[in-house]
Amino acid sequence: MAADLAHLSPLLIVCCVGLGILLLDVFADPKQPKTFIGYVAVVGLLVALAATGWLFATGGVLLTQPYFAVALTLDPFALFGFALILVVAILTTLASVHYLPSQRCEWGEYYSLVVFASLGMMVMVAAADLITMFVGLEIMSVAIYVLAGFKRQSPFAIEAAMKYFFLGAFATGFLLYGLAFVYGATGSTNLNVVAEHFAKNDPGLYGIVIVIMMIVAFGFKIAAVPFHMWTPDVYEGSPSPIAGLMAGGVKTAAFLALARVFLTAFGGADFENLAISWREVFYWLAILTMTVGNILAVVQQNVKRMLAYSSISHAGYILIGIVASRSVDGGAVAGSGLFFYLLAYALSSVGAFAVVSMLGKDGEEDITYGNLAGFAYRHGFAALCMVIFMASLAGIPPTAGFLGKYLVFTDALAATHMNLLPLVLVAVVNSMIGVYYYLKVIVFMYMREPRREFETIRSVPMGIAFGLAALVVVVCGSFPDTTIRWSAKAATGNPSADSAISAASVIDVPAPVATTAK
Amino acid sequence: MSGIPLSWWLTLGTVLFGVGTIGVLTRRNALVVFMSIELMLNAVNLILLAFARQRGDEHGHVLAFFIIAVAAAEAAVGLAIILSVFRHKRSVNLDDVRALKH
Amino acid sequence: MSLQVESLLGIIVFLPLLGAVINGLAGKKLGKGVVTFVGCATVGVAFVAALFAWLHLKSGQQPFHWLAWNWIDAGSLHVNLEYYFDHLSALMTLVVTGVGFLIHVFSVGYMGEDKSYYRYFAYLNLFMFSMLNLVLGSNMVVMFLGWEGVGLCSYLLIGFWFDDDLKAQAGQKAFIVNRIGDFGFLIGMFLLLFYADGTVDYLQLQSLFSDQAREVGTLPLRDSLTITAICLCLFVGACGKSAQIPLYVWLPDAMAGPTPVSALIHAATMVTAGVYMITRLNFLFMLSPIAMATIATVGALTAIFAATIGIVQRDIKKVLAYSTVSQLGYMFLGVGVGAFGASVFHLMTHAFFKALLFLGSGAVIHAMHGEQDIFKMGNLRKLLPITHITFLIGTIAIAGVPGFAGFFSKEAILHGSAGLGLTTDVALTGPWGLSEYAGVFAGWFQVLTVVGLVAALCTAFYMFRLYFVTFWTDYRGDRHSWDHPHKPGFAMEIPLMVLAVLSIVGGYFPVSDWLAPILSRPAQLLVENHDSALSHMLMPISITVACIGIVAAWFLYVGPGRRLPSLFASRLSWLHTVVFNKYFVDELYHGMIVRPVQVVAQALFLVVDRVVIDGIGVRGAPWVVAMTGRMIRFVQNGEVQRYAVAMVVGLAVLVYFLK
Amino acid sequence: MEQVIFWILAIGTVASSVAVIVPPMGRNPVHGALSLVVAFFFLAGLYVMLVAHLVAVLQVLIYAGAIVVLFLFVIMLLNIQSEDLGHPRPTISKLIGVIAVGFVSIVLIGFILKDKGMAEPPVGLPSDSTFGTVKTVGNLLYTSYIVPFELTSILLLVAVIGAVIMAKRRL
Repeated sequence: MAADLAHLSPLLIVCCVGLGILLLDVFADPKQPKTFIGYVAVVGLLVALAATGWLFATGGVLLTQPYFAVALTLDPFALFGFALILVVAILTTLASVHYLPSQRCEWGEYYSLVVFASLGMMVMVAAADLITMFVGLEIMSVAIYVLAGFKRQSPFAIEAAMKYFFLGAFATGFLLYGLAFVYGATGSTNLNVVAEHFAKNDPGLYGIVIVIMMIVAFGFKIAAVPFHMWTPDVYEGSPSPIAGLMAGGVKTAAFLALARVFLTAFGGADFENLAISWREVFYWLAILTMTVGNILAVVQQNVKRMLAYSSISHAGYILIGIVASRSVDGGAVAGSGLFFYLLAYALSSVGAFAVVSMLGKDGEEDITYGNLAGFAYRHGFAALCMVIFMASLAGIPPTAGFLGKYLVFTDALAATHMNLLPLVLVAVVNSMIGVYYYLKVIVFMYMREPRREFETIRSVPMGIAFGLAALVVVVCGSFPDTTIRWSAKAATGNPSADSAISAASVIDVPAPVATTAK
Repeated sequence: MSGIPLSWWLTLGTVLFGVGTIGVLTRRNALVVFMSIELMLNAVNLILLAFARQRGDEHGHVLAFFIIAVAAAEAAVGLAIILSVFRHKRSVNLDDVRALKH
Repeated sequence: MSLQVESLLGIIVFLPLLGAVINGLAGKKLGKGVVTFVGCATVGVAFVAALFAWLHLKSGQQPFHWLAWNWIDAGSLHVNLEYYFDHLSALMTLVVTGVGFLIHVFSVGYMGEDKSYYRYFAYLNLFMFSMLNLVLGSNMVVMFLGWEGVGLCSYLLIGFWFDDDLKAQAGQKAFIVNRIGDFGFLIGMFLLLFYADGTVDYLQLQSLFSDQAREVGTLPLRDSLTITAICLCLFVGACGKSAQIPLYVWLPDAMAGPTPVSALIHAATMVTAGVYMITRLNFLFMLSPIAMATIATVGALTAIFAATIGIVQRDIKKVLAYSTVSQLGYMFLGVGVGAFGASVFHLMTHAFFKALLFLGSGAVIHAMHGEQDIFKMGNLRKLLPITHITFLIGTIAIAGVPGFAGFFSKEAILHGSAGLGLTTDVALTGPWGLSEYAGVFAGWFQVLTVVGLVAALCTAFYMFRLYFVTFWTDYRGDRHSWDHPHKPGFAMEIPLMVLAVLSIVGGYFPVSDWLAPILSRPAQLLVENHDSALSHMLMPISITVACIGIVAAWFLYVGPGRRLPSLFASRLSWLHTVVFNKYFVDELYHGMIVRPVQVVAQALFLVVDRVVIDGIGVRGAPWVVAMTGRMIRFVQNGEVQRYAVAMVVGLAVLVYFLK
Repeated sequence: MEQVIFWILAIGTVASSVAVIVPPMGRNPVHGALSLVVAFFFLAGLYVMLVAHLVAVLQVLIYAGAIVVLFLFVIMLLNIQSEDLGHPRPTISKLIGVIAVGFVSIVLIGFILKDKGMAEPPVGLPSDSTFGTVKTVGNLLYTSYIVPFELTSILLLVAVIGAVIMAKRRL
């Protein structure tokens, strides 16, 4: 039991940090700036990150307390996700501390919401049970709905919150419908039990309903076309650091949760014998997502919207990683490229949004390309970091984004269960198109004369945020061995495979109802 | 008390779900749209309970419990957001809130 | 030697990067002297290092590797940032750093007054770094890194003087066309990766494919088709970078950049990347006769096509640009017929004389206050004696006069092309073996050789036309420029002189023999079996051809022929209105030769160039953007319920397909 | 008998749900909210038929008692007149959406009715069964579902913070 608490420490620490800063805010002098709360949050998240690192070094842990074990899995897969989410949350917080006062929305609750959102994401990636995952997803979503509208004096922010909320709740409906059928088919929502059930029984009609509904629900969270339409509006209206959190954190969590659900629970052979397997659906979704995202990104005038569409197209590339992955006896759940790509993508987009945050001033944000003109002459360091992020998103070596693409594509080419060559070729075409609009940012920053005086937020922590992100992006791109090893570890080391049986015995699953398929 | 086959319940649940979905798609009033989302969640609850009854185990009840809890949480935030929208636009019509586009 | 010879490669590659970093980050504060020193010295030292490494190789040592760092070394995946110095990369490195250094020195004089002097040198050094990655990298990934890098740097440098829309459009065109090419390259690379099971290292690839080469005749059809597809995709990439039909269109437009940039990028280095890449992968290309024949054909067509266009250009840099395209066509003809050594030979000599010509033209433009129209110049030999002499040497070299560099290399290529036809005793047999390649396409290669000869005639003509109009006859420009020319300083003249010397002696370097070790067995066999009736007569024919071109140019622009226009004008006044001044020849030529060629060419290439590149690429991209914009306005109209409808429709489609 | 009750409740539920989205008396959201309460009560009845006593009670308490009251409260607070609501704007996109939903529902119902396993009536429960009582459900909640249960508390906390942030006039 005590060991379990130690093993759950990343989650517990994050939870305590969230509660702690909430209290801190209550007792803080309301007239003083709330910057220190942000720093406290950063320190707390760093402690959680350290705990995660310690657990990751031990190679993932098994929870001994059975009721914990059925709900959460702390395998390297989850711990990798923890680390990524925590880093994104830390960078978001750092980017926010001086952004909030400039936007006149500096309330201490912001930080606790960011921390709780991260907690929700962490629960999502660690969940061994769909209902745990669902509660985690709701914690994250509710926090993000509010954070999106945190600049509540701005009609755009409120609009973003409203759109995200309504569509998010709508998508939740589909998720729950699918979840109900998972329960109906298997009598449980535990992923391992579900996997075991479907290994023995034909998923049949249940399987089709489940897969469809899950794809809609997860498609919404990862912003896959055609469930993507909220993304640009919400990213544009939200505070820029929060847009970074959505692009980097929410999407990472959603992808890892998706990978876990589909590869663990629905990874069996029977699911591939459905009329069309979910892999094939993701295959086409990937093509659609990256193409539509890319083309629409080209026509954007607003940098935040461009980044939103770019994040959509990246969802398409990441889906390739999902399609290429395959679970082997509960062992390898995903190709390592998927993890590396998520890392590269998450850090690059958080960093890019952190740089964009600089451009906000006095409650206003108008971030068209034109307003970037000559940015490099005033803010050399920020511009340099932005170049690194753009290069990484575009997949130009030696950044992490290039390697991420390379690894995902090689994973896809090496996949034996499906011929993914056409998918890779489409992705290559798309990454060529992508270079255009990423380069546009660089051209405007470096090659155009500034149109106006820059009114930017000068903030050291913000600089640290994008500086750190840029550093990691470059280091991971130049010296990727360690990161690749971690990704491989996250992809393969899955101690929960052994606990599958124990989970089944704990939950006391009744015999499945006899259903005949079709 | 158990003569009704599962498929009837599921059909009823699916019809309710469809009604809720159509409400979300067609009504302009944000409050009514939100009510429609609540309908969708209730439809899911009905389906869950029907499955639970069929299997004779209570996991479905627990799941329904969680859904009710989540619905309550969403209701609080959602209504707060609608209030906020009303404060800005003096309207709760969804299609009046469309400044972010293209 | 106390210094490990391997680490020389590190110096060669990373010194220019260091220079770029120093100049790029601190150049503004360092002052011009330091910027100049850093910019030139880094490349100069790299050249010296390359020279040492070359001497090492020349003394009979084995080619060597230098591992910069283990980039990816995880599981089954090994990609290293590793450099490889063999005969081919040695030659390329020498050319790149040597010519590059001279151009750096020239730039000191040429760009002296530019306000972004430091930025220019930073870009130039960065370009050198990328180019050296391209030629020295020991695997496809490093080559790709360099490939993208030179593209990016060239975009930055073409756009260096982006002040008006026309130049911006040129940059955009270069960008889009290069994207098309890069796209082919990337696809080819991924296909290769797929086919070769993730192997990216050249040596490993070579051993992999030479296993198959042994049974080349019996290569299964599927593999044979795959290899052909890979080669053709890579060739599309080569076309983009090396400005071949139909992707040549960006190069003439790219002349918008500063002239030394044109000399460096658009003559000596980047545009040769395609030739280098194909030579580097000769073991692969030799497995696909179809791809080889395609390359040869495209090369020959490009050579003649660009040469005919070159004749009517008035802009001094445009003439040189089309001449570059045409000469690159020769190189592709060379690699297409398996004469890899000859191609690289021509690549090298071309780097010398074309860099010389570009720098010479730069000196002329500089002197003429930015005037680029050769018909507004004339008699410049009086003003610029050294430029004149060196320019003349370059012109002679490119025209193919015996004794000068261009003659030997062009000769080698045409010899390769002509000799391939009658090969019968090639050791490799079987369906689609080399003998079939030589046999089936024999007649075709003879045709291509003749095409090459005609192109050589055109080359001699338009180059001497350029030379005579610029340096002889009467001055026709504005007086101010004549009275106050910007005389080139030593920084500009010394590179010209060095390059002039190289343009003469460069032809005596036995490149084909030097490169023999890097060729795969089939390629060597092909080279050894060159012989045909045409190849015996080739030398006298091509000498004659060059002479005809030169004499014709002299006759029409300096000699008695130049009076023809006025003669006609006085007799036939109507003609005067059509052909005023000196345009007579151009018009005549235009009507009689260019028009027919262009009619054919346009029939052939209208579709590709205008529709595909201009239409879909340059003009189509904005159209697609506009259409997408209109569409997005309709779909993404801001209504949250429309977004929900999209989700539901997505759901319905899923249900439809999955039920 | 049982079937009669089922049909009454089912028709009642569907009718009152439809009344939420197509209110019989104009477009006043108050009527929608009242229809929603009715629908929830019918649903609670259905839950009782499914021997889900606890959930039925929660349904009435939380949904009808708390959530709909909250709705009504907001409607009153905003004091929206029905003329403020504007006229309904049927658009093509909405029509497409309705068609898509109809299609999906029909296919799903087709699935459900086709499946033979689902056509079986459920097994009878013993008369002394504790199925669906507070005790058994609570037992599960505090054992197998302890982690999500605890997490729900965080969720509610986040929702409270969020509601305050979004709705409070002065922070």
